[in-house]
Amino acid sequence: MTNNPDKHIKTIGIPTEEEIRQAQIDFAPRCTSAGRVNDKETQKIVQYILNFARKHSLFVLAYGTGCGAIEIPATMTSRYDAERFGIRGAATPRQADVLLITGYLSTKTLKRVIRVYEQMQDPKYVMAFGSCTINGGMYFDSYNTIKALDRYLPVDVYIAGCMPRPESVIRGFIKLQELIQNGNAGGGKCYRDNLDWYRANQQKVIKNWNFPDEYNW
Amino acid sequence: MILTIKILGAFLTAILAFTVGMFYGGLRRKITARVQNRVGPPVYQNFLDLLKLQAKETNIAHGFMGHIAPMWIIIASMTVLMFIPILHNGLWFDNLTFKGDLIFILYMMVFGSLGMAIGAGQSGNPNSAIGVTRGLAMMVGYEIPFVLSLVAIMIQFHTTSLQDLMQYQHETGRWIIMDNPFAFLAALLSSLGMFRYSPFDIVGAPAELASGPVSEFGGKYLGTMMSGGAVFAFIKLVLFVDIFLGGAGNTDLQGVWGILAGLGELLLKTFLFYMIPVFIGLVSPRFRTEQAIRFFWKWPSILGIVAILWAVFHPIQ
Amino acid sequence: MQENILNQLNKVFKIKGQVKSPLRIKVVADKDIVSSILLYLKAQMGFIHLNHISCVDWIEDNKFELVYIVWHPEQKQTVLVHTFIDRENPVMENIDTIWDQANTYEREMREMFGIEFPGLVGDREFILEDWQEMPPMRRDFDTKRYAQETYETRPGRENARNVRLEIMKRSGEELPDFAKKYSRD
Amino acid sequence: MIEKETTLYLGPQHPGITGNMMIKLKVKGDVVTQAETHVGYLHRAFEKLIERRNWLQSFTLLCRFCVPEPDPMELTYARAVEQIEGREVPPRAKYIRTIVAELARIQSFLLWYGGQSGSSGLYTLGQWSVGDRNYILDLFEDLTGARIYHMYMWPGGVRRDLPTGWIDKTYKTMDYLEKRLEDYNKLLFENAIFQKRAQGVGIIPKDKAIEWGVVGPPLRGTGIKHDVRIDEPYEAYADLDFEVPTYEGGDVWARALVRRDEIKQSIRIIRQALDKMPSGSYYNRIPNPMKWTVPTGEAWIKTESVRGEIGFYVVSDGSSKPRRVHLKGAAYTHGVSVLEKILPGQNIADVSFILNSLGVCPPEIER
Repeated sequence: MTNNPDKHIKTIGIPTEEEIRQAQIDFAPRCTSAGRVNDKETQKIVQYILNFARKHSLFVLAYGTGCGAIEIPATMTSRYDAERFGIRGAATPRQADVLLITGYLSTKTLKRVIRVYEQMQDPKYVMAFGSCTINGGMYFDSYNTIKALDRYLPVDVYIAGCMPRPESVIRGFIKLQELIQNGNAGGGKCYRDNLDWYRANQQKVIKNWNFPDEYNW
Repeated sequence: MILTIKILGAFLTAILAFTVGMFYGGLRRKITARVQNRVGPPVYQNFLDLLKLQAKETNIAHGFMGHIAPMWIIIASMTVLMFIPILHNGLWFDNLTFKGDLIFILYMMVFGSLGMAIGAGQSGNPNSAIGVTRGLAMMVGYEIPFVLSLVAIMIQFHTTSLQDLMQYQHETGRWIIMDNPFAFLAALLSSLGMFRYSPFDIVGAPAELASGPVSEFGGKYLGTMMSGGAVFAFIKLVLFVDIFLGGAGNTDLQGVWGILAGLGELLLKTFLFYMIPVFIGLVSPRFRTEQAIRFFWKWPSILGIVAILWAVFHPIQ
Repeated sequence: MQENILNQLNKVFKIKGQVKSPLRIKVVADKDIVSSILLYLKAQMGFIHLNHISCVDWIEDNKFELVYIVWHPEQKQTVLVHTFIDRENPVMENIDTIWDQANTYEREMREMFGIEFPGLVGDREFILEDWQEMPPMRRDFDTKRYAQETYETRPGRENARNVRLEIMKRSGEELPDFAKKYSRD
Repeated sequence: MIEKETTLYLGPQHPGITGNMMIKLKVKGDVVTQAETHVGYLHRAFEKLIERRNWLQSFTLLCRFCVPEPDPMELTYARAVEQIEGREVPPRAKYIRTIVAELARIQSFLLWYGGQSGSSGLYTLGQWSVGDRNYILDLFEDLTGARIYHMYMWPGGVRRDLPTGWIDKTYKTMDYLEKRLEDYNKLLFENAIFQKRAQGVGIIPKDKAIEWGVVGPPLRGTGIKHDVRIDEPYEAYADLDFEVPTYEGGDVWARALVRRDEIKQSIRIIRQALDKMPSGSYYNRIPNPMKWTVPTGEAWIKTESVRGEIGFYVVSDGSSKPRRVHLKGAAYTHGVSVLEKILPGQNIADVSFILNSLGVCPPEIER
């Protein structure tokens, strides 16, 4: 991908059908669940059982990256109680399965989020909250937030809304559970396969990849 | 024949300890949820968690001790388990108990934590290092009343054998909690520290140290540690029931029914005892490290000393 | 009370102020004496609380306007000290010796407007990270253009119109009635 | 215990951090020797974006300044715009605004209960209070249509009138909350361990507090009675009867007590405002928002939010877009300079505890 800003953005006029098709091809997320055919019929019994366990035990990394994090306490506590689906918090990325991107990501956070994502162990899933992770939302002209998260991390489930209500958060989790059960949620593997593409995208935004020395344990 | 039963019994003990420990963990989560106005996860949730953790891939290494530490915990827990008489009657759950095993158990229970300490130290995460320091400091705190109370029992009954204690309780029908209540209280208070539930969950305090020593362990390592922890929880519960609450298997039934009745008795007693730290944990904030140590060195230790004095003046032959 | 404050300031610093409202006093001062005014307000007149330091970019006049807002806890009065500095060579006196928390404001202004505060300690980067463009809060920094050049935007938001129609066209689905009602075409 | 100094990064990914920020700690054993706050993880360039939005569009961005309580932001900005423009607000709108601001205060305090007790390991209280917070959010939903971000208070009044039955529902919710507050009191404030943990920790000295820029409950926890609602009464506060609780000590315990008592005062204010609710118009209509210009001027408006006094410095150059909207949040001083001053010498266990008791809200710092 060359860095051509005007390729997809036209400020005047409506793009033609051809342009739209081309933009969609260019902009299709690398890691989608659509291409992976590993459904219930083709799964071996062991895989089926493991997927069942994975589905019902989702450890969510306690990282509030944006304002959607305010609905996470509500989702986890008494009225909505996500723990009945086996969803619980995990303190460190090593123990977590699900990374919630709760809203916009500033470039400074993106750098940490990528680091955190790479620290997580496979199989791992990413859920993105809110319209600002889908197309920038109300921050479409902000100089410090990224606009489309799936250029930088493989997203399994998007939850629309600003901000998503606890009900939709739980709905998103259930969607993720379906994907896991059907063997379609393989973002971590896809990320490793397409690492060059993701790295290229990430490096366009993040100028300096170095962390402080004490950070590198 | 006896050897075969012993070996089979050892396997059964391991499975029993693991299952009960994990199941109690699930029950704890369920009860916690109910207290907190929630539905809570199913009681078998911990098994699913374990299965998932074991199914995770691992693509990091934290050195040799990082691999050994979870094994160390499992080995330590299994070793201790083998020296604890689960039931009073029957050969099946006797395992390797011998005279003087109380001192041995005291010694071995620290072993698992030490293994974890070394493993966590190797991971290089400062949270782990601080967590380990806290854990060792805590151990210094709660071991003192615990040892004092066990010493009181040893003095009072002139034995260091769990079998003898259980035999005494079986024959007289008197639980040791009645013979030396102070020892029980001291041990109970120190057991709060052993379980590391809320007032004393300072080792892996999430808001302070991420998750402490296990910060860098995920997937299979965490799963293995979790199973080791479940077995350890079972060990602690059985130990307390054996020493203070009359042990299990005191019925006159023979054969399979005797064992089943014994197991039922064991589960009932352990569950009731387990609820004490769980419910205290539900309503308590966490102590700071030095506050926790000060707590253990104050009333529990005083109770332990009183228990020794009591034991000296009320010896039971 | 407000007159007293103004008179006192006028006597010491020869500056004119004006009463904006019963609890607000506005003072415009030269940039060289601002720090001594603030020190005087704090040490002699009891305005010990620094509320805020703000900066406004008047690109038309080629000036930055700095506003120091201080507050008196007993009299409940607020004094806004305004000053103008040159936009081409923005240098302002550092006041974090008077109030420690001014350090944060000044670091932010150094980063966001490019105003230099000689003697200011602290990392150069306070909020942004690896920023290579001009200080972003200046008026002539075009954030939309920068965002379009730097970040990839998902197609479908080329303009503000036709969003629902576009969705329909691309997905091939029929729009529900309520959506049609609010569609702009 | 350990003489070696370690560097400990608390955050940005850390369960003990409120939101998304980082505190770089130098620790010796369990004791913090030096603390340094690093912010900027949530910088969305709001103040830049507001320069590109018109006066009314700004509200979408404004309420996102601080996530746990967006309403004081709207209120302050609306008041600033009204002051520049000289626009009158009908009395009914003033009362509705007061009620919404106090409801926002209560829901934020309930969230604080969760943070304060959760950071000390008492998760039960957090589960209860955050669960009960949903009842307040339900009221908001009935009133404004949204749970968190309302965009309800506009220049010239409020966006909608009270729906039918809302007043009764609010009374009921207040009764329920008052009952629950007693439970919270038993669980948290009568808890010996919490008292031990909170007393004497994170002390802000009384003589330095105002100079350091401490405001709100932390300032009232040092015994200084300062509240914008009394100093510069806005909206309907001048008509209502309420007290400002203060406690001596300046530690986490005093701040917690102040917050506990403030919820009760908020309930009292809401009851009074509902009783006295005037009838009439709720909205002083503004012209077509796309063409609406505000005359040249500037305003420095303060409002009492949960974390303390927040202020907006708004400058208008006579066009249809604000020239500058600059927020001064309470967390701006609390989260950076005050925190850096009081953390050295504290135990690591108390860092998250103190952070919660100061009410640090990172998005407010970097905006």
